[in-house]
Order: sequence, then structure tokens, then C-alpha cells
Amino acid sequence: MGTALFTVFATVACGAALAVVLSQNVVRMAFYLVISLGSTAGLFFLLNADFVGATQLLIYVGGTVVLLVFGVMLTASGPFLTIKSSPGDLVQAGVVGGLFLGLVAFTVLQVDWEANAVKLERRYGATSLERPGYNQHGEGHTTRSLGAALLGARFDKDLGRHREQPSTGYLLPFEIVSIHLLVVLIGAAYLARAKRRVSPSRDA
Amino acid sequence: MCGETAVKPRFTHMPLEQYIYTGTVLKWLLGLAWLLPLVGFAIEIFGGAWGKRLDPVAGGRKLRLAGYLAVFCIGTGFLLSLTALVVWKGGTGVALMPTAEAVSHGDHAAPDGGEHGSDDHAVDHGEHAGHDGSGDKPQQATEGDARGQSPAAEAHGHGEADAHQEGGGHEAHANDPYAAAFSGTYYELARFGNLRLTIDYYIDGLTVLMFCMVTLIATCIHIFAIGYMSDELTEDYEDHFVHLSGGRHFHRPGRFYRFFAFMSLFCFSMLGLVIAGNIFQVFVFWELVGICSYLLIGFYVERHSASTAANKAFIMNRVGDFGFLIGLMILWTYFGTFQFANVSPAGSPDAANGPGLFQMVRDSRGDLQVEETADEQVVMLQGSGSADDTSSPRSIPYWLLVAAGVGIFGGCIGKSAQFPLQPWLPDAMEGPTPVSALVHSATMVAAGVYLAGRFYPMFTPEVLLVIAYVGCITLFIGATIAIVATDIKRVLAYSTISQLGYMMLALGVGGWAAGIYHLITHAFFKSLMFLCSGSVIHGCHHEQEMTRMGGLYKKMPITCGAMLVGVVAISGLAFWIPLAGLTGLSGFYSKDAIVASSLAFMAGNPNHFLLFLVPLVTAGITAFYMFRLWFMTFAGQPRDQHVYDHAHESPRVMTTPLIILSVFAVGCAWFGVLENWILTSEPAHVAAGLTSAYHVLLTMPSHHAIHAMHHTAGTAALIAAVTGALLSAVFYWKGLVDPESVRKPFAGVHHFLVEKWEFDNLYDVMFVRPVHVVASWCTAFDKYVLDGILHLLSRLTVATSAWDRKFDETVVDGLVNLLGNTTYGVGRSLQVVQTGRLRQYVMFIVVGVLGLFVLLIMFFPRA
Amino acid sequence: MNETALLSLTIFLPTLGAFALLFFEKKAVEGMRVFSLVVTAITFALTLAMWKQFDPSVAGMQMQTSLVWIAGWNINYQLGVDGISLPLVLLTSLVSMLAMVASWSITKQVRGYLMLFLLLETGMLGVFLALDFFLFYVFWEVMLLPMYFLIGVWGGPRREYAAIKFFLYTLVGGVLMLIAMLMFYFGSAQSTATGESIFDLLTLMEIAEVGGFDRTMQITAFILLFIGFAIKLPSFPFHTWLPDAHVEAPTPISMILAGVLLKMGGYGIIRIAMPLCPYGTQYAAYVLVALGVFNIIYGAFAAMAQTDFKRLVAYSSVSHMGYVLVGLAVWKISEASGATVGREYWVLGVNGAMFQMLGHGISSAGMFFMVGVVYDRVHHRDLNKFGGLMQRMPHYSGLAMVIFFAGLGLPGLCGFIGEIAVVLSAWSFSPLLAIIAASGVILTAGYILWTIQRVYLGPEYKGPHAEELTPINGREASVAYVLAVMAIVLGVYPELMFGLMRTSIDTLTISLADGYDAVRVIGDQVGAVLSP
Amino acid sequence: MEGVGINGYLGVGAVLFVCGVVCMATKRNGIGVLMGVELVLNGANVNFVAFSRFGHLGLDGQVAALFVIVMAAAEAAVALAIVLSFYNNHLTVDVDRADELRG
Repeated sequence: MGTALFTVFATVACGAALAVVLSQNVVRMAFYLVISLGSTAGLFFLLNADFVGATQLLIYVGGTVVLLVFGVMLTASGPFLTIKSSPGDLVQAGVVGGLFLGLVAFTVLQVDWEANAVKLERRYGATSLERPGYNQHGEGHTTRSLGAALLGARFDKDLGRHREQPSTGYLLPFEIVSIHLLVVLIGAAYLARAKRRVSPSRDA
Repeated sequence: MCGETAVKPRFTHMPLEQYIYTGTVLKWLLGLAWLLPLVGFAIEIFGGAWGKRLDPVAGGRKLRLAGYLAVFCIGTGFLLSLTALVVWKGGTGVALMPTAEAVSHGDHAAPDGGEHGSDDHAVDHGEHAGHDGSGDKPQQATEGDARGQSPAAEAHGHGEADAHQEGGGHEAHANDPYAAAFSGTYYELARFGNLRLTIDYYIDGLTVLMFCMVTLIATCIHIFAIGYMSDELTEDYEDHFVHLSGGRHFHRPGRFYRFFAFMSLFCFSMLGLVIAGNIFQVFVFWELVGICSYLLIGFYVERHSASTAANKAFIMNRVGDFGFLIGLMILWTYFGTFQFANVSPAGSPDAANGPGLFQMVRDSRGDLQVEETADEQVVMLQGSGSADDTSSPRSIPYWLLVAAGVGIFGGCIGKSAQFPLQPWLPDAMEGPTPVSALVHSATMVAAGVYLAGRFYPMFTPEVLLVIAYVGCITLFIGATIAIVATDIKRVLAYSTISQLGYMMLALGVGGWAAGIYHLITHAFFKSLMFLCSGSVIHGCHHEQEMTRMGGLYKKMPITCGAMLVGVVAISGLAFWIPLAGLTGLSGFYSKDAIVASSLAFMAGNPNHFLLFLVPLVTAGITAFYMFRLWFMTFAGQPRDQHVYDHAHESPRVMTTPLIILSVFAVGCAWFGVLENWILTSEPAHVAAGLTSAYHVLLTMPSHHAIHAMHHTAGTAALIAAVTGALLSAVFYWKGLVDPESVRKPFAGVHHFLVEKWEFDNLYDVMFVRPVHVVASWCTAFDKYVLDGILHLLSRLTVATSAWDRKFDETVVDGLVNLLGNTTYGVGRSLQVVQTGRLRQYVMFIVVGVLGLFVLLIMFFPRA
Repeated sequence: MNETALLSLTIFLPTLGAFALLFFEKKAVEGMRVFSLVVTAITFALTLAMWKQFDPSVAGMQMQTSLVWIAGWNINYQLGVDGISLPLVLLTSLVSMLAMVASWSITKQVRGYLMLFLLLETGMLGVFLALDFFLFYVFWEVMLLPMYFLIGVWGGPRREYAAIKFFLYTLVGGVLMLIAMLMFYFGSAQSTATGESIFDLLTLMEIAEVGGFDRTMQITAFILLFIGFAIKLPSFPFHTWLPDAHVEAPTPISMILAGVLLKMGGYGIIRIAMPLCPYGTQYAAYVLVALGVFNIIYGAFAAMAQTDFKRLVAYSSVSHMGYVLVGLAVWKISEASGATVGREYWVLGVNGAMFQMLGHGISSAGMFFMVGVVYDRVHHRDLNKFGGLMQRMPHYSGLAMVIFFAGLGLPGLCGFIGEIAVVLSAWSFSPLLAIIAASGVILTAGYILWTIQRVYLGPEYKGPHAEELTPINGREASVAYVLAVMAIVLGVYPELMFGLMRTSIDTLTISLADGYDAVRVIGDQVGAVLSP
Repeated sequence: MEGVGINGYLGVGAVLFVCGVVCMATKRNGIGVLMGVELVLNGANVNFVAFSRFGHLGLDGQVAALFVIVMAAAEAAVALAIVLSFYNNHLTVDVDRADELRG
């Protein structure tokens, strides 16, 4: 069941991503992108990362892509919907991309994950796979732990254990990201405000 | 230093006190006579210049004082010289008057051989002081001290000469020239260890004789010059020989005082030359007479010909002096002294100065001591001149002695205008006539002969042969040119050259006394003739061409007569006078002696027959051209009426000296006094002659041999002279043959003679022009090569600095720029990558990551 | 007066005078001239006082002064006078004084001229009196600069060229001397008692006398020093600066140049090059004599071809200074034993050379002055455009002839004694060279008489400005008379100077011979042996 | 684990990543480029979460993924603003025209 689902989601995600690449129309690209991102969210679910998957759907599929579509709408005035890449570029990028894919695949395959896991167990103890902070077997229970981690407490690591020092939380990054988002929003708003200063002929 | 040397302690025939006394008196008498003209010179030159400035108007009259002062100086000098003669004669006990027996020998008035009956050196010892005139007592000579022979003894001995001639086996005794000599130092110029440069005196018979002769003649000439130069007394002298660019004649103030100043300076120099006790001093005064001659020849400084002639005279003399210098260097190096001879007896102040040249080179018999060393012949020197190496007897290589002799004789060649340096003398006639009379006939040019005679002991037979031949060539050249010369003074000048040649010849062939004899007689009659010519020139208003004269005997009888005396004297004519036998004027005797010497020489050396034939023939030529001169000037008809009309006899101030000189020209050789006098100074080795020499087979005639030839030679010379005189009369008096008709077939020869044997042209081509060429080469070398190198260097430096600049600009700056440019260029080249194209950047990133991974995998393989 | 202060005072009095000139008003030209003349006259008087205090029988240095100057390098302010330097000092101060009298004709920037002139005199006197090599070198260079300006500012039309030529030549010489000086400085360390390097000439001479400098060093140093001094002398082929410098220099400077500066070359050789390098001297003796002889002939020939009056006199200087070279170097050694032979002749030669320097100092200064007198009037020097001066200026011409005859080497005048002494000494060294040297008398007579004929004799003056040919004035006559009288005095009474020089030169030759022997005998190891 | 192991997820991440890169490299449309970026980030997120699941990171990988998502959102906003601004200036979204910084 899991394998089948994975196969479906993986295939869809990869195919949509490929479609994004190959598509020339920006609107279609946006559509395929939504597909791809959605499928990835499915993969997250398969990986027991329910909160992340949800966030993926909400923010990515529901927010970011909408944003992109707005961008398309704001800019794509007729002829610019389709800006064709040259086939040469495509081939060049394809080759390079293929090589890169091969490299990454090679790297991934090089690692003996089983041995690695054994090694890690030996270092951190056999309890490494225990998930004291959330329900290990039930899906969709990571939310509480994640919220605590973002606030600085690592239930997933420290709960029920004796540690001289508590494990590192993500409170500070969280705050930074908050401010960051605020700044970005203001900056985006500033950048995007409409002003026509330059005549089009200048870029001819 | 000298006391223990090989030279024996000297002693003269007079006691030490007498030597010192007489020597001191002579030293100061002659020294005063010598220095007086210098004082005169100083007063004349400064007084003249100042007097003229102070009083330009009346200056002319006062300037005459300069002439009187000069006459006073030289006249006093003459009186002092006479006094010196008396002192010398009294002090040394020399007898000048021959015995009555000798006088009766009219055919040759002077007893010249000193033969004695005995086979030994029968000499009169010097110790017998006070034997004046009676030193004829033969005495046994001890070995080595053959000195102090009184010439009177010879005179006496001569009477018996003929009787002993056949006896054979007897040899002529040696005269001791040091016996009647005094030497010492006036003044030391400089001294370096044992090397001394000094002003010395060497007073012997010859010195005294020369002093008397020079001062006497100079006095006469000075007196004459007062008259002759009187036209210089004006403030506005017009020189007709100088044409200015405007065509006018040259006007200048008279230079009376300057003339006499130079004359006085000359007298000083000449007397210094005569009194000189060393060869260096001779050189000093040699140069000084040369410069006086220069000044006097160039007296008319505005005449180009005069200044050129003066230059020529001085430079040609310098050529001779070059030889002189070489001689000096050799002598100085090997002898370490310049002194002729140091005759001061032990105990006198100058005795410590060591032996002189003559004493070193010749032993007490007057012989050279030649030794064979491994590779050369050397002459051993007697005594030692240097304290450095008294241990070993010093010697001089024989050939160097010859070289030294030839070198010194080179100076004589220049000064006495001998071949090949004779051309300056005729040109020297540019000077005023009294100058020609004094400087260029009687004294200075004779100084060469004097020096050759004085330096005689240093001459080896080879040198004598050179002297003889030089004299022989010269006398012939001079005589031949004189035949064709028409300028009255030039004729006399060539005649002077010729006569000087005779003197040299005489010295060269061993007739020492004959040469000096002729020097004295010639001085009298030649200065007489010059003064006569001066009188003529003065009377004819500076006309010197004989072709415009003639018949002047009526206008100027005294001059004419005096000139005739001179002409007869120089021609060597003699007359049969009933009571006295064959009697000639002074020249007859001296020339007779010369011809006899050369004949004797030829008898000993048949190869050198020219040395007899040439002078004999030239004796005839001499008579010819001298009579030609007289006939053309005084006899016959006037050739130029204008000149004749204005001619007049000279005033008494000029004729009186003529008469005085005439007297001496006639009679100075009579009674044998002169020859005796000369013989007192004859070098020791002359009398005996020499049978073989070291390098050339030469025989020098002894007195004996010469005497044997006397009659033959005298007769031959007389015949030649008479022939010449008659021939001259035929041509120029009686006009029986027109000279032109003879000249025509010999036009080439005539031209050659008129051109003075082409010497001037030859020298011009051979020396003058090459010198100028070399001079210009030197300048060009400096200008183009040395300066060229310098400029090249400077240009190179500039170029180098330019390169340096370039180097800086290109290489050094270039490197820096290259660095910048390369960086820039790399940047530029990377610019290509910086396309600004976003997509490409992405590609780069990917490729870069790929590359990094590949590198990581390759170089950091998994452990 | 205090002996030691005397020398310093003599040297620096002109400098003080030069500074005192600053206090004159600019307009007071005449006052400045008179003042300078007084300064030079007092300097001359001081040198006469030096002469009076000098004891000619003592060979060594007298009136020595020695003060530490730069202690770190052993440089001392060391002065002294002996028989070799005293005559030249006298000559220097006399010629300077006369040249100052002749300087009245300078009208351009008088103050500057006079100051430089006086500084120049300081330099010259210092060179002759210094006993420390470094001090000598300093004075040598001190003298150079004023001369450069005197020629370059007050000279003739090509003055810059001449001045630079002079400067460069002399500077090159100075540099060579500097190299040699340092060679001795560093070479002396192993021979001094304290093991220190020194510049003290006297001590260096003592070291050289016992063979403290090895052969190679002596030869090298001698060549360097010799070239340095030969430039000044001047000797072929380093002489071409001389004619140009003379031609362009104003008359008084020409007098100084010929009368004094050239002597420094000779003095340097005899005071420094020879005593410090006895072996080198002997090694090069033949070359030196040959060079000197060549100078005599070459200079005479070159003089003969000149048409510029001053240039002629300049070349005659080259010729005359050749005798100096000959006289100094006629040092003969026996080929077999190596010992000095005929030292008397060498002594004569050195004496002759020294006297030749003095005589030439008088006669050439006089000749240049005589040229200057006529140049001041007619402003040209073309020999072919003169003539008849004897008529126009009889007084002047008479004096000129005396001085020219002195240059000609006429007996009784100063030129003769030196020449004859040198020539007489030469035969024992080398007959061939002696003969060639003697032949110079002919050429000398040739060019001098020809010059006299062209300038003074003849009927009329051929050049421009004939109306300017006025008789010489009293000032000019006084200079000419002093020179003419000096020429006669030295010619007639040479003992005046020989008496001063004799002992010193005698000692010098002995120590040179010793120095040569020391090196010859013990060879190169001597330095090692002697070092403490 | 049942089903696919970590390799599968990593492979998907890699594919997504490469697709994003190729997308960035080929799209001339600025929006397209942005989409490529999103894909890349997404690929990375897959990896994070996969390691969170299969490794010893605990929730760290998920937290990182969350941050990436936030970052992506912010980035998208800003990039979109830039694209708009670019469009305003050039009247196009062709990134090849944006070569003002060309060297």
C-alpha cells in the first residue's frame, strides 16, 4: 500500500516537474507546478510528516503558487505568455541536468544506508528510533512536537530522558523567520508598486 | 774627491800662490769684461725706453748716449782683456814672441812643430816659473808629468827642426794645454749630489785670445755702428723696404738704443761663451748668442723677410742644438761633469771639483784608453766623476763617445752654418750690417769653430773625419754660391760659410792650430770686409746690389782700400818683399796652414784626397769671387749713375774702425805671435799625430808631417789664389770676357747656384711642410679622434640614459602595467562569462557543482 | 706667528675674505676688487712667512697641524709643508695674487666672481698643504666647483661646453683617485700598529716604504692615481679639456689654470702616487717617461697648427708638462739586480720636473696674461690677424717676448732650467726617449718664434679694432713685470727653489727606492708578515 | 521500513531538484524561473523530510522543511515583486533582457 502510494505520488511529482520544464506556456507551467507540489505533499504524508505536508499544501500550493499565478496575470500580456526557449539551451540544460542527476543518484546509491544506520545506532544507542515526543506509530501527530520545537522545547528528543543540557530548539530561527517574513512582505510591496518611469523604447 | 783619483796631483810651472793670484786676477778681469756689456745692456734697454718716454722730442740726441755707453762697455772690455793678456803672460811665463831665428823663417812665420833633438819628451817643466821666454832649456821629463811646456821652447826647437827631420825616430813632444790655464767656478746654478751645473771659467791662451779678438772687433764695430745706425736717431724713421697696404712706406720711431742694447747683450753672451769653463755653460751662452742673433737679424721687425730670416736662423740653430743636447746628455750620463778641465792645483779653492772631461777621457799623454770588453770597445775614464762608484773605474762605450762628439759638433754645425745647416747665414744678412760684421762673420758663427777647437780632446778620429768632411763640403758649397751672388752682403756671407768650412776642415784633418789661426785672421778681415760693405751700403743709401755699383773707388777711397786689404787677405795672396821674403796678409798664413794640414792628412790617408783637392780648388774660387766683389763694387765704370751720384765716403766714425781693422787684417799673423799664442792651448795629443785609430783606419798628421808639407801646400794654394784673382780681373776688371757668355752654357749650373743648391726648397719640402702636416695631424687627432671619442662617449651616455628612460618606461613600467593589464585582461576575458544572463549563471552553478563533486570524488575518495 | 696656525690661516684666509665680500654693497665693485686683492696679497705674505719659517735642511714635514676631524674613520685635519709643496704653495699664492690683479677686466657679477676666485684659492692651497688623503681629496673637489663656475659663467662663447668638459674630466680623475684612496684606506689596516684603517698620508708612505702594499695593489692603485692626476697634468690622451677650458676661460682664470691647476697633477703624482706605490711607479716608469716624451712632441706639434692664440699657449702647456712627467719617472733600476742605479740622475730629473712646474707656472701664466692683455683690447685671438704689435705696444711686446722666451726655454729664463735638468737626466734612463725629448727644443722654438713673428713683428696690425691697441696700463704692466722678473730670477738663480726642494726630493727618492726594494725582495707575503 | 526505503525519496528529491535546475536554466520567462526555484526547494524539502523519517534527526528535518517552505514563500513574494518591477521597467519578463549587469 505504502509502496503503491509512493509510486503514484513520486511519479506524479516527477512527471509534473518534468512537465513544468518542458511546458512553454507559463500558465500551464503554473498548473503543473501545483500538481508537482501537491504530489510532494503526498510524499510528506507518506513520510509521517503530516504537519509539513499540510503546510506544503497550504502555503505552497495555496499561497505561493497563487502568488505566481498573480505574477503571471500581472505580467503576461498576450505575447509574453509564451517565451520560447531555444532548443539548444534545452539540450544543453538537459545534458547538464542529466549529468547532475546522475551524480546525485550515484552519490545516493553510494551510501550504504543500512550500515550507516547501524553505525548511528552504535553511536546514539538503540533507542535512536524511539520518538518520545510524538506518537511513533500514529500518523499526523507531529504537530505538537513541532510546535514545541519551534518554541524551544524538544519533546522529541528530551522527553523522558536525562540530558545534562536540553537539546537545541528552534525559537530563535522562528523569530528570525517571522521578522524576515515581515520584511519581505514590506519589501515586496515596495518593489511591486506600480510606477512607469521608463519608456519601453529604451529597451528595444 | 779627486785627490786620490788616478789623475796625478797637478802642479803647474808656477807656485800655488802664484796660480791662485793670477787665476783670481784673470777671473775678475775677464769676468768684468764679460759682465760689463750686460750692465750696458740693462742701462741701454731701460734707459732708452724711459728716456724716450720722458723726452720724446730731444730724446733722439740723448739716445746717442746709448751708443757711447755700448762702446764704452766693450772698449773697457777690450782694455781689460789686454790687461788680462799681460797678467796671463806674466803669470804663466808664456813667451809669445818667437825667437829671431823663427822670425827669419819668412815662408811660414809660425813655428808649428816642437821637435827636439832628443828622443825623450824633452819638455820644459812647469815648475820653472819665471822662465818667461827662456823656457827653452830641455829638461828630462819624469813619467806622467809632461806638462808646462812653454811654447817658446817649440819656437826655439823649430829652428833645428829641419836639421833633425832626417834623423827619424824622434817624435813631436806634446804640448801641455793645462800649464797655462786657469779654471774655477763663478757661480753654481744648481747642485745635485755630485752633479753640478755651474758657471765656470776656463782661462787659457785661447780664451784670452778670443777675448782680445772679440772685444777688439766688437769695439771697432760698435764705433762703426754709431755712424751706421745714426739714421735711427730720428723720431720718424722711414723704412723703404716695407710697403704698407696703402702703398706708403713704413714710418716708425728710430731704435738706436735698442740696437746697441742688443749688441751689448750679444757681447755679453759671446764673451760668456768664450770664458765658459764647462760645456753646459757653453750651451747656455750658445743659446743666448742665438737669441741675440735672432733679435739682431730681426732688428727691422717690420720687414717680413727679416723676421723670417731671424726665425730661420734660430730654428736652424736649434736643430744643431738638438745634437748639442744629445752630446750633453751622453757626457752628463757617463762623465757626471761638464767641466772642460780642472787645472786647479791641490790647495786652490776649486781643486775639489774633480777632473774635467778632457782629463777624464785622455790620459796624461793625451791618449784615449780604449779597452775591449766582451761586446764593445770602451774608453776608460781617468779618475772618477761620481762618488757613488769610485771603486770601479768608469768607462764610456767608444761609440757613445763618438756619438757625443758628433752631437756636440752638431751644435757647431748649426752655429757655424756648416753643411747641412748653412742656409740661415745668408738670410741673416737681413740684419743691419754691423750685426753681420760682428755676429755673423767674426764672432758668433766662429763660436762653432771655437767650440770644436775647445772640445777637441773629446773628439775621436771618427768625429774628426766627420768634421773634416762637413767642413770640406761646406767650404765648397759656400764658395760656389758666392760666385753667382750679387748682393754684396750675401757674397760676404757665403764667403763666411766657406771660410768657416775651411776652419772646420782644418780641425778635422788634425790642423788644430791652423783652424783656430784661421778663425782669428778671418775674424779680422771678414769683419773688415763687412764693415766696408756697410760703408758702401751706407754711402749708397742702402743699395746692396753689386750690379748697381761700380767705380766707387773714386767716391770712397778709404773704404775701397780697406776692402782691398780684406780681399787680398782672404784670398791668401802673398808678395815677394825683398827684405822679408814672401810676405802675405794674415789670411795667407792661416790658409796656408790649413792647406798644409789637409795635404799632410791626404798623405797619410790617400783615400781622403778630396779633403785636400777641394780646399785647394776652393782657394782659387775664393780669390775669384772676392776679387769679383771688389771689382764690381769699386773698379770699372758706374753701372747705376743714380747710385753713383749719391754715393759718398762715410764719416770718420765709420772709416776709423776700417783702418784699425785693416791694420790687424794685414799684420795680425806676422811675427808668429798669434800662432805661438794659439799653440799654448793646443791639446796634448795633437802634436804627435796618430798613426791608427780604433774603428777607421785614419792617420792624423803630426806637426812634423804638416811642417813637411808646408812648402808644397803653400805654393799650391798661392798658385790657386793667384789664378783665381787673375781670372776675376779678366772677367770683371778688364772686361776681357763677358761673364754672360760664360754663364749661358752653364745656365743649369748657374740656376742651381743662384738657388743656393736648392737647400731652401729642399728643406721646405723635407722638413717645414711635413712638420706643418704633422702638426695639423696632431690637431686633427685631438679634434676628431680624442674629442671624437669624448663626444662619442657623451653621446653614448646620453643615448644610454635615453635607453634607460626607455627601459624604465617599457620594462619596469611595463611589468607593472603588464600585471595590471593582465589582471584587467583576465577580467576582460572573464567578462565574456559575465553575460548577465541568468540562465547561464544557473548552468555555471550546476557545472561548477558537478566539477566540485568530480574533484571531491577524484581527490578525496571515500575512506 | 704660531707655526701650526699659519698653514690653516693661509688656506682659509681667502675663504674668510670670500664671506666678507658678502658685506659689501652691490655697487662697491671697486672696493670688492681691492679687498680681494688685499686678501690675496696677505695670503701671499703668509706664504712668504711660511717660507721664512721653513727649514730647507729638514727633509720631513714641517709646521704640521693635526686635528681629529672624523674620528670614526680616522680622518684627520692634517696639514704640513715640505720642500716639495712649499714652492708650489708660493707659486699658487703668487699667481693668485697676480691673477687677481688681472681680474680688473672682469665686469660681470663681480662679487660672485671674486668669491669663487677666493674659494678657488683656498682649494688650491689646501691641496698643496693637506697631509691627509681624505682632506686632500676634499680640497681637490673643493677646487673643482669654483673653477667650473668661473669658466662656465665668465667664459667665452663656448663656455658651457668647456666648463662641462673640464668638470667631467676632473671628476673622472677624482673618482679614480677616490677608488685608489679607499684601496689604501682598507689596505692599510693590516699594517698599522693599531690595526685601524687610516687616511694619513705620512703613515701610508711609511707603510709603502717598508713594502706594506703588495705588488698588485700598488700597480692597480698607481694606474688609478696616475690617470687621475694625468688628467690634471694634463697628459695625452686626457688633455683635450685643456685647450677648450683655456680658450673659454677668462684671462685670470687661464692664468690660474695654467699656473697652478696643472701643477696639481704633477704634485699629486709626486706626493701621492709615487710614495704610496713605489713598486707601481717603477713598474710604470718606462710608460710614464714615454708618455711624457710623447706629450712633449705631440703638444709642440699641435701647438704649431693652432690659429687661436690661447689654444696655442694651451698646447704649449701640454708640451711643457710632458717634461714634468719625464723628470719624475726617470727611475732606472739595474736589470740584473733590480737595485736603483744612478739615483743622482733621477734626483736631478725630479728636481727638474719640480722646477719645470714652477717655471711653467710663471711662464704660462705670463703667456696667458699676455694673450689676455691683447684680447681685452681687440677681442679676438686669431694669430693670423695680428702683427705689428711691437709698433703699437712696444712696452707690452718687449715684456711678452721675455715671457715667451721663457716658455721657449731660453737660458737665463725659468723655462730653461727645468727643461735641461729633465733632459739631462733622461739619457741614463733611456737614450732613445731622451733623444726624442730633446728634439722638442726644435719644435718649441718653431712654434714660439712663429707665433712671435705673427703677433708682434711685422709692419702693421691686420685685425679688427686697431684703434683699441693702446699701450698697456700700469696695472697690466705690474703683473707682466712681476712675471718677467720672476722668470729671470728663477732662470738665473734656480738655487732659490732647488735649495728648498733638494732635501725633500733626495729623501723621497731614497724612500721610493727602499719601498721598491722592500716589495721586490720579500714579495707579496710581506703584508701577511707585517700584520700584527 | 515497509515499501520504499530512503533511496526512493532521495531519488524523487533529486529528480525534482534537477527538474528545477533545468527549469531555471531554460525558462526565459522570469515567472518560469521562479517556478524552477520552487521545484528545487521542493526537492530539497523531500530530502529533509526523508532524512527526518529515516535518519536520526528526529524532527529537525521537518523543522528545516518548514523553514524552507516559509523561505520559499518569502522568496516568491520578493521575486515576484522583482519580476514586476522588471516588467515595469522593461515591459517584458524575459530574463535574457535583464543583462544590465553584463560584464
